[in-house]
Amino acid sequence: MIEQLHSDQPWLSLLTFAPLIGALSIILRRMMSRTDENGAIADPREQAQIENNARWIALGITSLTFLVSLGVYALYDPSRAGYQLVEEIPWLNDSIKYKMGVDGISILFVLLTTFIMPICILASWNSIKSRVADYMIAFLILETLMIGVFVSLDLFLFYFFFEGSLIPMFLIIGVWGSKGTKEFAGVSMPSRVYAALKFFLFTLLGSLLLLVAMAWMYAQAGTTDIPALQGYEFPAGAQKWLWLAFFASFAVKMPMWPVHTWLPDAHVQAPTAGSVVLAAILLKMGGYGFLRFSLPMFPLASADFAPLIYALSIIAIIYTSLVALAQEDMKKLIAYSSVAHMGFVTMGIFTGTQQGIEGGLFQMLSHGFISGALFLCVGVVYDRMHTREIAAYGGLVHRMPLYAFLFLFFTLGNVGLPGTSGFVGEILAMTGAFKVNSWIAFFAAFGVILSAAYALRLYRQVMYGELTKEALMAIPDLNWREWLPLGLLMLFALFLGFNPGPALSVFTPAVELLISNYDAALAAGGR
Amino acid sequence: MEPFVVLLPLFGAMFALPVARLVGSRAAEILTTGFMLIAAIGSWIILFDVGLGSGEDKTIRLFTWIASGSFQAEWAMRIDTLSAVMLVVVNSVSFLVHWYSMGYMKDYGEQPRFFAYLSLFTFAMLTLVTADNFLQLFFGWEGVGLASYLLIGFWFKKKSANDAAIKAFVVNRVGDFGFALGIMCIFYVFGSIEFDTVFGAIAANSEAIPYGRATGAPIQDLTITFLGNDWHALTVIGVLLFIGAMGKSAQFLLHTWLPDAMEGPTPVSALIHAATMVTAGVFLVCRCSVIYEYAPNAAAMVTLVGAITAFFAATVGLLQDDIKKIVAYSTCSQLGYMFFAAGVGAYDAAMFHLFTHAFFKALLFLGSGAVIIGMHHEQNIKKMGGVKELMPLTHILMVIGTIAITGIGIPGVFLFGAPFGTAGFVSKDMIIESAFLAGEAGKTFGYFAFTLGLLAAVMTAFYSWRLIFLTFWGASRAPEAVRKHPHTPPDAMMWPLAPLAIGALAAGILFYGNFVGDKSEAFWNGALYAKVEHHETPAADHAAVDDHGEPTPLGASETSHGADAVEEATEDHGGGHHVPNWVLWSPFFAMLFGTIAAAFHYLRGDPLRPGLLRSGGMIYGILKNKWYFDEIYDFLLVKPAFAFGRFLWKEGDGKTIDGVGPDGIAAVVAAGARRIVKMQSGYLYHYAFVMLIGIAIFVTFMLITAGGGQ
Amino acid sequence: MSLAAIAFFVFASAAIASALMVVVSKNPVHSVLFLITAFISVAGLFVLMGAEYLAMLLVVVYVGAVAVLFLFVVMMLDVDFVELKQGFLQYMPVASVLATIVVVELIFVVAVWSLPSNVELAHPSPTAAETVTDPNGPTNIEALGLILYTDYIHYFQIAGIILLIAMIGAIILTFRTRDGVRKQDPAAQVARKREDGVELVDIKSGQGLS
Amino acid sequence: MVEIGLGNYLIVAAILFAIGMAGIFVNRKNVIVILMSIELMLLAVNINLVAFSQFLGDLTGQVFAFMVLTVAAAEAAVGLAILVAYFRNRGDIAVEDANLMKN
Amino acid sequence: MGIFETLSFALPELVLVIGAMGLLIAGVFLGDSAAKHISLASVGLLLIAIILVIFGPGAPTASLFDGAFRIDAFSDFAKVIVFAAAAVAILMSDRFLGGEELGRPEYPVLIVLAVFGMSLMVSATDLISLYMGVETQSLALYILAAFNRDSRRSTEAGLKYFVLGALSSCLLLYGASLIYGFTGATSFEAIASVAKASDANIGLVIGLVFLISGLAFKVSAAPFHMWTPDVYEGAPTPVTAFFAAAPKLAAMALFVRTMVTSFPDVIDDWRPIIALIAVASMAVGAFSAIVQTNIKRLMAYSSIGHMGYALIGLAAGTSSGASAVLIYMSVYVLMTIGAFACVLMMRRRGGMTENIADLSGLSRTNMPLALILTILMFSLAGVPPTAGFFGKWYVFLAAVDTGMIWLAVAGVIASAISAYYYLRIIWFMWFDEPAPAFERDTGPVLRFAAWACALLMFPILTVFMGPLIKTAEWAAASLF
Repeated sequence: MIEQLHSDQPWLSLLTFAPLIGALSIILRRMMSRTDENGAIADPREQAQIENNARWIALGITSLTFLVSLGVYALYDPSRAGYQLVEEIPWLNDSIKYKMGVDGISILFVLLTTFIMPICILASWNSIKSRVADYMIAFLILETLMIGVFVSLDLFLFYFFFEGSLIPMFLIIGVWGSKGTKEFAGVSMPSRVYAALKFFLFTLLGSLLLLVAMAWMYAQAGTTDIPALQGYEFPAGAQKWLWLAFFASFAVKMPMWPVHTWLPDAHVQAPTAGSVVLAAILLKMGGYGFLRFSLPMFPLASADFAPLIYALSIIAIIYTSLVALAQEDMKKLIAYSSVAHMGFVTMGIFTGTQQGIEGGLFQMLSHGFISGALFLCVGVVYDRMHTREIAAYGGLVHRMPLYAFLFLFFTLGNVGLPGTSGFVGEILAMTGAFKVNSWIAFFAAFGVILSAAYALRLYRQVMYGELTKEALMAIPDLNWREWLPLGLLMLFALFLGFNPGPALSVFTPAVELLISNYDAALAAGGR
Repeated sequence: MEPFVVLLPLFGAMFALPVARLVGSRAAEILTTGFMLIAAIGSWIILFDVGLGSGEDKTIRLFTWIASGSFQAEWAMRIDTLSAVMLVVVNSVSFLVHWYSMGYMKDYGEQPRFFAYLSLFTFAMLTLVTADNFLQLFFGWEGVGLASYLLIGFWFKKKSANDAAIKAFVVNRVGDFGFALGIMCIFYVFGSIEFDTVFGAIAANSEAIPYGRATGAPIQDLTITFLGNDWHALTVIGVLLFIGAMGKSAQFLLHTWLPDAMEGPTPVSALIHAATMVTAGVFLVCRCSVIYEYAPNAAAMVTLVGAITAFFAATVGLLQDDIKKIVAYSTCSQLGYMFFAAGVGAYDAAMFHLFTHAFFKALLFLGSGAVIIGMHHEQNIKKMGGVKELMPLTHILMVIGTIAITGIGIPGVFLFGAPFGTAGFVSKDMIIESAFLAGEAGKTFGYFAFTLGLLAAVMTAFYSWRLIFLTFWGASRAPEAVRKHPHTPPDAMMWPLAPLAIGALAAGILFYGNFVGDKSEAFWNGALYAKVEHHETPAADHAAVDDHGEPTPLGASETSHGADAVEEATEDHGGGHHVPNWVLWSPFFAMLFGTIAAAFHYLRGDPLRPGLLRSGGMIYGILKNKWYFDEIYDFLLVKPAFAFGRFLWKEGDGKTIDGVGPDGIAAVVAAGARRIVKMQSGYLYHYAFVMLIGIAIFVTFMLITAGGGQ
Repeated sequence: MSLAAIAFFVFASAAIASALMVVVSKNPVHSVLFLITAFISVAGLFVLMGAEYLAMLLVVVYVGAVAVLFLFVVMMLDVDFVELKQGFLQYMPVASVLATIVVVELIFVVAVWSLPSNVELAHPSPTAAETVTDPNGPTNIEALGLILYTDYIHYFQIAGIILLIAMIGAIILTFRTRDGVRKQDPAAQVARKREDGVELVDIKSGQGLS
Repeated sequence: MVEIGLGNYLIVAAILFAIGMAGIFVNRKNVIVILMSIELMLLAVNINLVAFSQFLGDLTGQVFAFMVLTVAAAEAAVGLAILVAYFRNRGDIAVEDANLMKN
Repeated sequence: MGIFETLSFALPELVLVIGAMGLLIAGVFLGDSAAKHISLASVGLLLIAIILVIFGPGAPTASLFDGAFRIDAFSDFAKVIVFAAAAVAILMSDRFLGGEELGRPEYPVLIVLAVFGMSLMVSATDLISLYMGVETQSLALYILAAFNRDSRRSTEAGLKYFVLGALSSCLLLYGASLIYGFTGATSFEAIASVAKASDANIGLVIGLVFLISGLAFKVSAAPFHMWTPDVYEGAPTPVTAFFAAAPKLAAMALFVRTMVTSFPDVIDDWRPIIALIAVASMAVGAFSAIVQTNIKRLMAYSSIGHMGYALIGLAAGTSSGASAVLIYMSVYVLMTIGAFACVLMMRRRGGMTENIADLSGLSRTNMPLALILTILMFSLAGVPPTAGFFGKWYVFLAAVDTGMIWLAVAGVIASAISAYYYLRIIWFMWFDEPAPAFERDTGPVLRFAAWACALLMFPILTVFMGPLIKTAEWAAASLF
């Protein structure tokens, strides 16, 4: 049985719902304003004021949430393996509870989330021009849901947040996404709508299967309590189906090949901060889910299906890297590289080795910084030039040296250069994979080569060369609102690249426990 | 003190840009160069302490880098002779290049960035050589790759520079691919990536149980499953690591980036692509000498690849017109020498050549740089000629470099217990002889290497002198403006050449004893490994001299008296364990032959007339086009990769996955919706039909299922 | 063959034949008339089964009211029924196949009927056979009446509500007050006073009415 | 001697029911005849109910049939009222054209 | 049980029916101008009925009229919701009917009478009472559908509804007659005991099929759903709002009670049929709604789909299945009322609009309405954190619990497909360029109803789902 330390105070609830307070206050601020008969705010100055207030409230609340999360982290004892800061009250009935808690696997994702959010707010400061208040509200709600995903200790509650996070993201992509139209099924629709729909329906379909599996588990075990389910032994035959259902959900979220195609579209269409959140946090839910559910709850099936995961991961790594080579759109390229990087994560996680799992976890964390930062970088030039086409740029380094430096750093992080956090995850995941089967590591290593090719190609074409394009002549370098978040992310990525210990040591107890349970289950199951 | 040797360049790199912004770019230059000076002095002290003095090997552990289960990698400084030598090479050359760059970069601007990159490179290289585990080594490995990338692409406006930078990085990554797999393989077998643990286990032949296996075996006999086949573990590891080395050291097949890398500023070529970074591969093989000792097949591969590279690069160097590219191919070729030395077991010789090569190759590059500056940034030697008059000092220095690389000396004559000759003479001859001895000792590939080495030596002499003749001698072919007003290289560019020139001439003699001579055992102090049997076989003495009586444990060959069965590699077979005289002299004659040929061709008549290899001929074409490697790679790998990526994107993602997946399903759903909706015709009777047919179906269904029971 | 059997076959075939005619006849008026025949035939069957009251009800309510209502509507709606009959045969094959299937299935089902063994009848009544053998037993009407206003009073009441609803529906859907229709208003007639209609005028001679 | 049992009545009812169903199909254009077909089906139901009632010896069935008759009458009234209202709006009762709302 | 005690249990119904008659008389005397007051009075009646149901006299469980009706937690639960839904529907109609000059006193009276029928339905425990209840309700609904007798659409809707309804009544009756014949009883209890004794009574089972068909028509489940879209579209919008909510719940409650109390022992026979109907309904709901442009029609298909989900719970046939149906239906009723309140608010100067495209850019022209509709649409789609998700969860749980995983999987696939058209509405509202704004002055009732439903869907019920679930479970338990 997994140890659970209860908390006297509802710290995690506070953390989770803190952003909602911000959202509510923005709504209140809106409601206090005078409106004309159409509900529009009559006075443009008041409109501007509301928008400004919304920005500051959002920034303040997200920063505050970050502080709260630091407080939570301070209360967390990283040397223990089980769940901590647990709080539970009955919700639907006595067995489907409102239960929250964190362990070594989740705590850092919570921190990542709370850390990324203020950055997103900053990144949207001026680039979002329409409906600012709505935008901030959507982001704050999204934050609540994302934190909720990572702190839920009840499967039902997890699902609740997991799927709920689709809603604000759907709106963010659809409302604040970019222009352009797409022919689809004979109809011409705005491509952001296409992307939003694809994102929503794809992930929804995946997670609905999880819902069925969850129902079955509840019917079988009589509880949706995660620690209890982790201790429950499902029959081997059933595990297979349950695993597949969970897989459907997490694989889409991850996203794994071949269910990844929503990601490039979503990334391309989403506003900058949306892409950042998507890359930095939403994708991590899949990997988190694998670790939280698939491995501990269905160890036998996980072992049986691991080859499938390996195969898909490797295909993801090589295939999407090759596809990334051919991209003409900056965001799409980074999006495809995300798919490749997530391939390392899944590969690592399902090795069932300590290096693999920790590598996968670390890769997720680091990808959060690096990929998020890359999207921020693209956003910087997008805000200035309103195009993401690689060919529209060139020679930016002449005008934007600071930007070039930061972009270079994150490009290298994306490449997985040692010294950046990107390397640690990759090498650990591959090491784990090598232990299982050298072929996996062999093919995965191709991704390392290709990532260099596409990332540097992107950087070269955007940054280097003569500055010939008329439009780029007067492009300004970063302002503080742009470099501050990028700088912070760089510091993190660099720090974790040289000294990943603080993160790895938080994972370790939880991962060791996970592996020992996993191995025990495999031994008991004759695998 | 030791950490500072490594960290000072890092500080230099970090502070260069801020300092430049606050104080001025000159301050940044001085700061970084000053740091490098301190570091260089420090590393000499370390070398004297560890290698020559009584200093103990030591490992300074700074803090943990990655710790995941037994996968432990520390940030550490391993100070032994091997790393001390490398420290000296790196820091010294780096310092000189920094100094040189203060002059060289004057015209170009952007000095702070350049110096930051240079220092960054130095730092990465230092972490590489001082690594205590494979991962830190890999860190440095990739770090120098990064710095190389940045420096090659320093002129980022030039498309060719950018292309070359990316090419360098990506090709290096191909090597790193093998290296990374090698590290994983090591971890898989040993459960550790610490040098001490790994090397200790191999030397002790202790039992290794690969991860996930129930049983193990003594490490030297252990086989593991790699890529579906069972292999000898150490061979796999050796080969994988060597693939990494091939990438970094531009060995045959992975060499294509090095000539292109000359797009970088010349000091960069000197530092990175001649003296230090490219030798990292050699360093790696020497560092892992114990692995190669017990993985003869891997060692054979090292030898073969090294020998082929030495030969191949030399052939290409024959016809290059770009002054830097000639030197670059020469570097490539020299690296091949080092590798085959290491491959045949003469790690000390390899290291020695690495050491000396750093001096004369840096000298050549920096001298070329001076020429380029003087010739108004012209690099084509066919457009030079007669530079001797314009830049006499440079000429002298370049000639010194040339005689060093071609290896002028007198075989059999000794000075201070060392062969008398230039640095290249001492070390290169050493290598060729080792190869021959290895052949003697039964390693057939030794003869192969020996032969190719000799041929390469001929060509080395030819192209080196060709460079001198075409550039400095004869009539000037440069444009009027250049001839009239050559740029004079600043003093800062000339001073650093002096120590290099001295080193190029004398380093061989000075350090012979320590590196390969009688003091070598004490010098290396176990940093290079040799099999234990060597001690019992005095006949394995590889040294060329009789008075060198004491057998070294660092020798290349193991004794095998069955060696005489193999004869095809060489025309004659001495049969003894001592190097026959003809072998001793052969490199010298090879050099002489090459030099004379060059003189014959380029000092008589029109130096640009078609020579033996007429333009338009097939061989000419092959050599001129570098054996078409770039074209072949482009055709086989690069273009297909892009095309395939595009195909996967459009056809795979677009048509197949999306077409069958979301878009396809959506289309099917939409079509289904339209069809179902068509039933909703609005006609009442249709609705009634549906109801009645429905009930009929249900009743029938019921009768079939429920009625079946009756 | 007993008289009852002969009567059954007569009524049954009449019912079926007229039912067929209802659906196939070209003129809806004929259809209604055949419907009436069918009702009456079935009423005959009811009598055969001993359900006299329902038989009577069927004739009174259905023939007397419902069928007449149909007839009324058919006549009232001025529709070209011939046109409506076009394409009559188009669905005949489907219809006959479906009908045949259903008939066969239903016959298969009802053929296995047997008296439920363990049932407790809520309101036992003399069976048809018993009614014949015991002429002095309570008649069908008596028996029904006894329970209809006692045990099933609630249904009776609900039926009333349903009829009320039907009434409301019929009224609000069809009843219209038309403008311009002259209607007799007895109250107004009664309330009329002499003064409203007659005015006495003095006519001076020689002046006339001006 | 042919014994007229429950089965005979039920079969008659089944046939009437089927004729009613078929009637809906063949008279698809004419709502009034469709309504009449439905009346036929109701008649079949009533035969069923009465027959079961008699052969079970249970009056409930007859009460049921009584209610069905009553309600069916009310239903017919409402139905015809709707039909009349529809006719007024349209001047036609051809079901064929009653497809203002579809898909 | 004496007559007064019996009647005391039936007090809510008595209040409704006597009140309705009184209002009818009053309406006739006062004329059309009194329609508004009659409406309010009928709402009052319904409120009184609610109060009587909740706080009425007598034991919580009682069987009335010789087992024809049964008052228990299940019926109470259903009645409260039906009454409340009807009351809201009447209130929501007020303005609309006034605007269309349909404000007649018969309208609320008919609704009250229909509600009376529904209240009979949810309590019915006898085939005859089932039939009577259904007919009471249906007749009133036929009339309501055609209420706008001067509109071709409305009368066409009424006609279709009526003809098909009558047909379905026939099917139902034929089934009832077979069941009666093969069990010798009409009361559910007696049927159950006979069914238990005789295994696989084919007549009973076939009768059951006919009965199911008739009931499926009332809940508008496929393939007996065909009337729904046309009637929804054609009927006056407030009537549609009423149709979509109360009768569905009543019919579903009746369905559940019939199946689980009278045929629990032949569940293996009827379960596949119900499952089939459920799947067909979900499919029809999911597919057909995709191509709709009229929001009422879309809601019709959506309700067909939702009935499919609810029927999954019924197919389970267990207590948890029944409670799942109740949970699902109560959430559904709330969502539907809210959605129709929004539809009723779609007014421009020219009158009502029903096109989905008219919602374009609503979030910019009318943020509150857009927000409400968004919440409701997500809830209808069953996406957490809205309450619609809980309904789905419980029906799937019930299905999985009884081993019908395939049914749950079919359900999730359908709900993924149907999510598309809910999203489409959201996308029109949020992503598209604004269409001309709607009138803002929509009256307090609609606004309140819409807000209340939306807020109930999220966040009130999200947090306080527990009590609703407990109540539903308690109600469902009374069936077993």
